[in-house]
Amino acid sequence: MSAVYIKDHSLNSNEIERYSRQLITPDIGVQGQMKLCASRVLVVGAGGLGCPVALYLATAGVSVLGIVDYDTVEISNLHRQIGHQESSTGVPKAVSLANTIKSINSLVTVNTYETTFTSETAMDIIKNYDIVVDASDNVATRYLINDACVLSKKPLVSGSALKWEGQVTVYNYENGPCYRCIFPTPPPVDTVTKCSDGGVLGPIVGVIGSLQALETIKIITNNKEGVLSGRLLIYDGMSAVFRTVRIRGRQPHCSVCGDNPTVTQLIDYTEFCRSNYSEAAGKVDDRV
Amino acid sequence: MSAVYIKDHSLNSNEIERYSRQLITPDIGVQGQMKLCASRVLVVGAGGLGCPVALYLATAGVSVLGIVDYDTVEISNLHRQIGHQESSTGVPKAVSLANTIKSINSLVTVNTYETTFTSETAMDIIKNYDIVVDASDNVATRYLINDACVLSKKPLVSGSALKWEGQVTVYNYENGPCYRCIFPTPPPVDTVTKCSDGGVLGPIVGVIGSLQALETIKIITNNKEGVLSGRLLIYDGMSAVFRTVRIRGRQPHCSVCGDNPTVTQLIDYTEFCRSNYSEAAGKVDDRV
Amino acid sequence: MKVTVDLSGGLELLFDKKKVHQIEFSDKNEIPLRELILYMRDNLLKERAELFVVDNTVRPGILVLINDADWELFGGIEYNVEDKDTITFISTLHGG
Amino acid sequence: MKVTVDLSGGLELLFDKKKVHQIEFSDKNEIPLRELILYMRDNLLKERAELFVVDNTVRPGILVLINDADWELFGGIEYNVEDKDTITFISTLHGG
Ligand SMILES: [Zn+2]
Ligand SMILES: [Zn+2]
Repeated sequence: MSAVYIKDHSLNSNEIERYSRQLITPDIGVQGQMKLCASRVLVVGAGGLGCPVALYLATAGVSVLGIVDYDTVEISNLHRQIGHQESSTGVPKAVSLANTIKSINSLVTVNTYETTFTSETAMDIIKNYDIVVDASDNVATRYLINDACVLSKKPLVSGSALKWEGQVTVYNYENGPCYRCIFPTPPPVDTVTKCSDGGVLGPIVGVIGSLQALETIKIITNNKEGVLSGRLLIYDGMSAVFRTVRIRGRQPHCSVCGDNPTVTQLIDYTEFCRSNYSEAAGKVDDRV
Repeated sequence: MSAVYIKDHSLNSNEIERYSRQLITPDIGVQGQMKLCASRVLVVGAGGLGCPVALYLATAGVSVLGIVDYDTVEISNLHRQIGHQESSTGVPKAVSLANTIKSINSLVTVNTYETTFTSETAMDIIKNYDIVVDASDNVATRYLINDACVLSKKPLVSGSALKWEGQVTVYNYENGPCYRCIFPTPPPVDTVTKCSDGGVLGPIVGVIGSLQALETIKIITNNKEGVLSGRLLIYDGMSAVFRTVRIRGRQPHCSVCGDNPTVTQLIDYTEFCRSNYSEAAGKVDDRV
Repeated sequence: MKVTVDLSGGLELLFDKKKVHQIEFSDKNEIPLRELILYMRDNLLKERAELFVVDNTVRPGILVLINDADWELFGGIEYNVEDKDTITFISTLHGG
Repeated sequence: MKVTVDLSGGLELLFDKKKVHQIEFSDKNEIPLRELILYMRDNLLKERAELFVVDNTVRPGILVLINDADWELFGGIEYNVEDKDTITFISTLHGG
């Protein structure tokens, strides 16, 4: 009011102190930090990928972080899921991860959804966020998240991991491809290996989850050129080799993001993929 | 004693349960998990790199983890140092990170060294460990760690990061090169940018620290072929491109690991590098 | 002609756990990609062919790269593989 | 001849913040790497040359790659740069 000096930013002194090393980083800057401090990100999955994604997004200062996970913490999660503690065994993963986040950055608002992400719940949850991160662990959820992002026009930062390998890309960003553009048909159920069968190493999800957090930060701070859209990052941890390869653009004939989409609302993805919204459960057939 | 079935491993049921998803991973297996559960790793630095390195090594089940850091936790660390909490402000970083680790994996023994890693302290600390991880933040400490590893014959997993970039390699492993083989002369002081000046993003140290943890696991589990020795991984986070490039082997003329070394005990690295064992402090000259 | 075949995402398990295969066709200068895929199925892959090929093309969930770019950018299965090309088959991962 | 010069680790800040430079020498088929480095110093780098070149070679702390491999494997500064080579200059990082 009476101040002669008009500051050109909306960061308060707590934020300036906390984010000082980040806001001096080139291509972030005060403007980028302001965008981060106003952003709303939904992370689907609070497991191996979701932990580093949520931790790094929270510490970077996103305004609101949503975490969706129906599952509870088990001891066998802890070798790779660094956002949970032994004392959280039996606690919903979304709550456990939210508590860890609050202890590190109390400036962030965390919303937890202790529910399965389904065709019934997805759109209602997603509408409160700007960007969605796929940190899920099964095929049906991946198609569901993709379609929900296309239908609600949100960019999707997708990561996946198994054993010593990982993959990262960004879908539905700036007229780029969606998951269905690349994979119009779900894989045969027999070809899908789950982490509970094939195993996975903590540092592999650490690398992939960190990469997902960085892509999200690039989208928020409007560093468009660098975003992994139309490109796929493939990581082989054993040989320590990454490849960033060019993939097709948006497909005009895509059934969800194409010019004449046939999928105009969410469908039953467990039927479409012949598998459940859960890694732990088996095929749909097994439920009988 | 009375058991007919003789188990061919030494893992107890707590370990089997906790590490189940890891020990079913190819090239780890029960034998690899036993090696992990018998390994002793020293992490120098409990900052941006040290946090993910120590967290992923601890959750993977190393037997003893040593953490060296003279510094205390500040709010401005928390945007990238995910092993500390707001409530640990003012607490020694080594202690803060150790407490976080104990809450996640109480099976791991953590030794903390709240001291500057110097020519006087290095050899005495290192002798208790099999592998050393360089998660430090300054030139003098990097040369010191290298020489200490060569003189005590331990492999060194080196990572570094600044702004949007990072680098990882393994030194002094299976007759491979050491840091001085590649960089015999320290860089001019004016050419070194510190994180406190240039900034650094959390996910960048997340990626690099996770990669360091994975290299350490490969060394422990004897996956020799995959180890990043004689190769350097270069990461540009903004463009989302990694390159793994071939670097020179061990140099017969290297002053510390060569055939006729001139450095046969630790020297004064602050003098050698004209800078301090600390990012926060400036050049040696500034101390006057 | 020589072709390098890269396998990742677990597909290498079907091919003797080898991630890189060098294939030589001494009597050819080029080969339709479809033929290469069927050749791999019939000669390199010993069992469970349906985990690699369905309806005479790669099964859903496999991304094919021609010299590090999506095969869709080069006509997909109609591409003619040339000497020294690298063809990569990536099984997409779903875990997390 | 055309040479691609890649800069990383902050070195690009000395060269107009551009990480990739295409340099053409229309009158040459090859050029000693030392000459290329001095050419870069004199033509592309406007100020603070000592952050790139010291004693007629790259300063300590810069790793040079020739087509993605350490220049020491190819004779270091005595290497003769050929048409289409990529020369990479990496400033080593020390932060953490
Ligand atoms: Zn689409
Ligand atoms: Zn050496």
